[in-house]
Amino acid sequence: MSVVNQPQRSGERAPDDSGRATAEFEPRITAFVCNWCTYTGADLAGTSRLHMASNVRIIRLPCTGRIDHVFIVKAFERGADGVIVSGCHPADCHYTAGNYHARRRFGVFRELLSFLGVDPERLTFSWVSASEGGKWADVVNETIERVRRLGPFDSYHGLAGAATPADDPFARFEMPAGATGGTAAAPADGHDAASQAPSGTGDAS
Amino acid sequence: MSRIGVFICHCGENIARTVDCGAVAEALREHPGVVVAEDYKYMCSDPGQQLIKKAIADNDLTGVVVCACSPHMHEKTFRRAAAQAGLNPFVVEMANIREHCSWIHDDRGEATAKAIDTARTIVEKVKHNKPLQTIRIPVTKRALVIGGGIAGIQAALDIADGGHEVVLVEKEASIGGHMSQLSETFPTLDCSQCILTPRMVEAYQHPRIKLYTWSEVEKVDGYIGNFSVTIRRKARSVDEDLCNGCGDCQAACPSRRIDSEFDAGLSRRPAIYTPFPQAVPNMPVLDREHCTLFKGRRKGLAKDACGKCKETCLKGAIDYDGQDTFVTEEIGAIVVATGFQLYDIGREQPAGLKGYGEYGYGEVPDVIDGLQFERLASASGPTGGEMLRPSDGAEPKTVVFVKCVGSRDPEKGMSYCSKICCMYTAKHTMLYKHKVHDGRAVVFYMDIRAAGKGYDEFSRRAIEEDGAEYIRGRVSRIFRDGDKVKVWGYDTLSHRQVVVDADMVVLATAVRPQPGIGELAQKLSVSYDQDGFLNEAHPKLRPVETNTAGVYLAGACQAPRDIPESVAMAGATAAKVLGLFSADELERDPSVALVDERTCIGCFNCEHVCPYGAIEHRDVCDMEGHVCGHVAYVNPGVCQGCGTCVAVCPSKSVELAGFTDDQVYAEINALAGW
Amino acid sequence: MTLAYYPGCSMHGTSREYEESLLAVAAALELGLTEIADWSCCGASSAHAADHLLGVALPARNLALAEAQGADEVLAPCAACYNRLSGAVHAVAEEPGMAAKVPEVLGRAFANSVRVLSIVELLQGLAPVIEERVAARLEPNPLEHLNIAAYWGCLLVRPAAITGFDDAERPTGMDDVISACSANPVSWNMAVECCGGAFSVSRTSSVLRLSRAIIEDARHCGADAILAACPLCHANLDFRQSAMSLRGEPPMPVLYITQLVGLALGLPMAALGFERHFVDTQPLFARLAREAEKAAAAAAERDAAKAARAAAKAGAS
Amino acid sequence: MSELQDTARRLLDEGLVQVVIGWEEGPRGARPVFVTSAADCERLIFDARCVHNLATFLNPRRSQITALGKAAVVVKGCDAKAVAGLLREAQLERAGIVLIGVRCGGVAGEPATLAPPALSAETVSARCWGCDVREPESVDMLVGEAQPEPPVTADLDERVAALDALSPAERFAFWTKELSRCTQCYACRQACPLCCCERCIVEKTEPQWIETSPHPRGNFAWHLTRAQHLAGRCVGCGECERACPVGIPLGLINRKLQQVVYELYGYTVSEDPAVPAPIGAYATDDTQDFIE
Amino acid sequence: MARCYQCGKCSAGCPMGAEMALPPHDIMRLTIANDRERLFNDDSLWLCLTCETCSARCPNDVDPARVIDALRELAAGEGAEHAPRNIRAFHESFLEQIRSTGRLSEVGLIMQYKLRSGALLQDVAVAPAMLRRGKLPLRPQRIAGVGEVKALMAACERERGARAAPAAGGAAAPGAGATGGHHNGEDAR
Repeated sequence: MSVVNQPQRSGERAPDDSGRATAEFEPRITAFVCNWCTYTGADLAGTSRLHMASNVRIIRLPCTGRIDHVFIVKAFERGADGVIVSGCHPADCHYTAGNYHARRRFGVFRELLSFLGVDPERLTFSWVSASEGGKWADVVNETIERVRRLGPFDSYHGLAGAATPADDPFARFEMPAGATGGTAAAPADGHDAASQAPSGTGDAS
Repeated sequence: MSRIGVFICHCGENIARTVDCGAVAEALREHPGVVVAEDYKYMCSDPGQQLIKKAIADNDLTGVVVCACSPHMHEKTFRRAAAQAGLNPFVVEMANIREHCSWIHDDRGEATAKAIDTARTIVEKVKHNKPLQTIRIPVTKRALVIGGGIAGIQAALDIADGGHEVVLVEKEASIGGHMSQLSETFPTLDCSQCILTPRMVEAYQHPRIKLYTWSEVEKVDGYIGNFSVTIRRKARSVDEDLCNGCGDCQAACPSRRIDSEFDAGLSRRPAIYTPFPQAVPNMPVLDREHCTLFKGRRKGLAKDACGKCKETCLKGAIDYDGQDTFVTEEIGAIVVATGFQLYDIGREQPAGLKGYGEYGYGEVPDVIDGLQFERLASASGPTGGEMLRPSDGAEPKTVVFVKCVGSRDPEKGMSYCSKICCMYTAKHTMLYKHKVHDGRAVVFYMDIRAAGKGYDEFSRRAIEEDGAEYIRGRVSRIFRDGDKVKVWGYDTLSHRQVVVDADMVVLATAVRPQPGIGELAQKLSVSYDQDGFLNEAHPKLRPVETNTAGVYLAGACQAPRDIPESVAMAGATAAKVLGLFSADELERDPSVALVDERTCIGCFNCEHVCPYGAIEHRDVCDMEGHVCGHVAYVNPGVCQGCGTCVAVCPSKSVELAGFTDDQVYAEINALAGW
Repeated sequence: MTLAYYPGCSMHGTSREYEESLLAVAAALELGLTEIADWSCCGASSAHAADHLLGVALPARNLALAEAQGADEVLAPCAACYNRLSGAVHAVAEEPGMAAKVPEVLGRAFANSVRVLSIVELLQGLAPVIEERVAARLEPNPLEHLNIAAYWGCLLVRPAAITGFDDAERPTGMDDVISACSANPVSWNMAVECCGGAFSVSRTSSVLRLSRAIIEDARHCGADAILAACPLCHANLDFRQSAMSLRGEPPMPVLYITQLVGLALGLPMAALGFERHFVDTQPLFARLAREAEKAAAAAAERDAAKAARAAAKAGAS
Repeated sequence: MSELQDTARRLLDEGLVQVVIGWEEGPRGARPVFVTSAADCERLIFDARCVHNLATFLNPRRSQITALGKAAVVVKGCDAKAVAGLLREAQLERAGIVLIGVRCGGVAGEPATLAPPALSAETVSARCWGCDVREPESVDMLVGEAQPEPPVTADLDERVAALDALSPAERFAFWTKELSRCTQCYACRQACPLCCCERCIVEKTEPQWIETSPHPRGNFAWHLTRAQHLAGRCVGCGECERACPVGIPLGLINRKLQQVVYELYGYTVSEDPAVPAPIGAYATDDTQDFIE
Repeated sequence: MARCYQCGKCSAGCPMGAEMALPPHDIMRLTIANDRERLFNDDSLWLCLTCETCSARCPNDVDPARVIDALRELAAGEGAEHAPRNIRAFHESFLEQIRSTGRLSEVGLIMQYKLRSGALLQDVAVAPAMLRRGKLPLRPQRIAGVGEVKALMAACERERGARAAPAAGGAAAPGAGATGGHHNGEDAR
């Protein structure tokens, strides 16, 4: 029985604490890696004493084929600012085809996340073999710098805060002119699809 | 409620130098579900393991987390220790706070915080670990050896002498491999045929060795202990039972202008042939590609254009209509001993390699390679052992030997050293000088690599007693000049250009893996390096094993190897195979998938993605016993635990033991407190 | 496809016959060569010996001019100029900072958009056209009896990264052109060895040593003449041949590739500048002409005999 | 639509099927009907108001329908693709179902009218733009006269492109606003013919990957998972969006995924069940520009 | 350059190898050992024909031709010109011709070469034969863009000057590289 959905600890950071200025902002990166290649590559980076920032927490899985898209969603929900998914190079997979399936799955999921507004820069997909300690160090350091520039992912972490639609939580969001109202989301012909409640694409019964 | 023991290792000072192990222990002591948290200098030492065993007994632990090095290092050690204390080994997990933490960070505060988080993550995971039993699978106690060279023969003999059946598959018409083509062997100069042929006969007559020559491995299914190997027996056109090897058919065969592979193209052979006199089995094979009868059939001629061999065969053993047949063998372990081939300097090259334009792309007749020289020197060779050059049969008075042709040459695509050329070139100079006393043997070399037992003395003998002229410098150009072969070299020790008018040139070309090694590796799902040699599991500690359990490597398929090494590796693989066959059943990691049949809707996405075909359909019947649906079922024996099925199942009806959704969810959740 | 023409300094001097034959062939094959206006020297071996940047900038100026004049390809018949021009293209494209530095030094825009063409690439491309023209000629073609050794020299094939249009060790491009002209290419060994190049003036002894080795090997392999595609090589092999002690062997004529093509197309000797050679080419042509007549006569006899036999058979049946 | 009614009557009379699933005239426009007797066949109609995807009723988990026995179902092009989806995932046997295809000229955006509306650029449904199955082939019989091309409407692609043009933050704000209205009532799941799981992932609580509380974070997780599960399977029938009580433009997400699956793997959802879905298959030379 | 394992293949194929005291592989060895003194006090560098045989045939992807070019630039930069007199004369006359007319007139080149090299009788006998064959156009061709060529050459000169400055500093200390006795390789830069 899992103890509790979310362990209660005094030091827990309130999810929507966006007070951290980007200068000393230390991004939190969760890395889902495959046991045979990238995890061993990270071990090699260790034995070679390659220096890395300590922002990354590694979760070991047998193969990238095992990594589900809900892991990434849950990682962001639980406070990650960036996610790394890394495994064996094509044709190197210990299980022959796990990485091929992962490549297709995340090829689509990355576009889906981006379409719903999650900046693809927060996501790093890479192939790191067991002999590429250096490459793992680069992937980690580059991702940390990239996410540091993007700043904390408070917009996602803060989603639960906006539980009740009554108090419009997005008043403080200056809605970009085109996004919802007006015609930006709809093409020039004035067919106002997006914000017209409740018709959505105009054919709800 | 979980009762978890957390043990933090200092690893001497590898971890303690940057991680405050005491603070980690203290932090973990308060973590919900943790009942004991201690740090110790060397957890993997015997006292360290005693610490765990005692804690398990005293606190009735339901889970153990060892925060130390990578699970790849000591997971087995700590799981064994827990098992000895009566705790199911699969509730023991390791938190990597050395390679992934202390060794790559300097700031003590950061490293300690990260160590605490990593430990917490694994503790949360262990709360969801379930006790598992190792899977026991039957072992077929029969071995398959691919390749009938000296390595393959030795491995087959050792395993068969160990009391188990061996299937030996050889691509050519006879076993013996490249060793059968050699004249003498270094460093003892004993005749290659004399030491090889008895082993070949021994293998042929061994009651427990089933020999398939003129055959190749077509398909390999299954996994360690339970391989099912399909072997393609190429149509030999000669009935193995009827033929007594009399050789009449070979004499009668009209087409005699086919290059003999055995003599490396220096002599001709008939269409129906045995590669060499001591061939085992001593039975010819019909080369359908060059046989006039089959050429006629391919052109669609109504009447057969020839048939001489069938007419002359008293035993009626010749059969033109036989096709390739397939045989399936149940196999427990596979030894790959496919050997090597020599690099060819010609224009057409496989991807990534270049030919030697500066040496004439192999189009200069008197420029030959090592194996061709062996055939010239061999008594059963095209010249009966006399040193006569291929172009005009004259005795070459000046022979130039050029070493490192292809090897140590990244520009041509091979950066490695082929190891055996220094020794066999020294041997070649001796063979040449023994046959042509007044001849001049000039060797262009970069280094002399003779590191084996008696090897250096052997190469010194070639220089000091047999008078080989060793010139240190690589050759820039070789071209034909009238009836001579001009060799432009340089002597870096005496600082002068050297031009030799040679009668014959022998190139010590690089050792390459057998063509087609790539396809075989894919059939066995074994990986290979950029040069095509198969990858061993660990260069130092597991040199004859591969990352695919149950597949072992012997000889030059793994890297350039000489005969002593090939035989030693063959013996090593035999020891591994006999170890595997010593038990009736094989224990296998229990991390396999399991389907929840109540929620599976039978969409079989899992079946489409499973690389091992481990998922079967299982009928679901209603009360009256009518089949009303199908669900997926994972065969625990076949499943290798990759988990791809778990990720593609939309309704989350499949769980992978050891990496269940609960466990991963708990790990992600633990990061929330970061 | 506008083909600009970069003659190079020696085309108006020691290798005038190369330009004359080139222009004659270009006219015969309607190539439409337009000389780059106000071209300057490519610096050959002296510039890049002194300074790498100078060795790139000098040829680059001509490329920039060609670009300005709307050409997308430049023919550089002289092997040294071809090497320097394509070397500049390669340097500007590959070496960091060069793409910015060169225009700055030149004081004019340079987009490095021009492709440099060697004479062999051009003629190899035209081989089918040449073959048609040769086949169309009625009178017996003396070239059929000419065994000629194709001499590439070093700058046309090396370094492979810059030249790269043929195999650096065993190139076949010139042999194709020879066969197209219905002559017989000779298989020999010194096709890509250096003739001594720029040392023609400053260290003639080396040039004599190297060029003699080339000529002897050509003769040794049965060549009647050597085919050159570079003014420097031609000068060293032809002009310097008199200074070599050929140990009593007859002199070896050295033809330009454009001269051979000119002969094959049946252009008049005078237009091809044979009279400018130091090693007289006339004895060779005379011999070839005699052999051609002899062969033609023999062929005629054979035809006559066959016709007679056929007539006899017809008469008998 | 007498041809449709005659076919239904013949199938029922000859006992080939026990029920014909089609549309009939209802108080607020066309509505699905389950005809079990030959007499009721004249109630069957087909016109621009028949927007529902009848393949939804073939889900084997709908026991009250399977109890009626072997069924024939009237299918437009998009419905036929949905049936192929069910066949591809072994939820149906091809022999166990009779497909009566109808030639379709597009359906109405506002189907709730007593008389079938004349289709024009304003009235036609967005889903019909660029339809490639107006005359389904994978059916047993095809009824109805040839229909003209549906009029060109404000197509989905342009609206998807408009969203693509925004910055990630702007898109995030747009979807946060839209998804904040979602109450996780799962009408979209019930309306979708391809959502046929026994127990949906959203109902799994051990562990609960998708928070079912209707705050935007839970809604994001739900819609991301629903979309990912339909990637390369969704036929674009638009029923999920039509069924959504709070009008979330799910059609945009579905359309975007169809584009992505086409751009990356050249895959368009097909009527032929033999063509495997893209997710779950792979090619060794799949694009990997997004991977370092 | 560390890739050079002294196999000697470049020197074996070098057309000038027989005449060079330091053939290409020796030049590589001394360059690695940073023995400027032996490298610059020998005319081997200037006997190189830049025929690229060495770089084309090197097994380990080393480029001796570029190394020799660079060494020549360094030598010229450090003023430690050791080119044989007539080779230097040829190059300087060559560049002088370009600077003055934009193109090279062979007559002008021969004249200037003779003045600089002192080989006054070089090819005198063959001059009439050249004239008869119309191969010696007496009037040098001046191009319109001479100014541009001059500016270009001057700019390159400035660039080389700027680049050589720091190196010059290094070389200012006499024989910086050649302090030790004959085995001076160990105090490499």
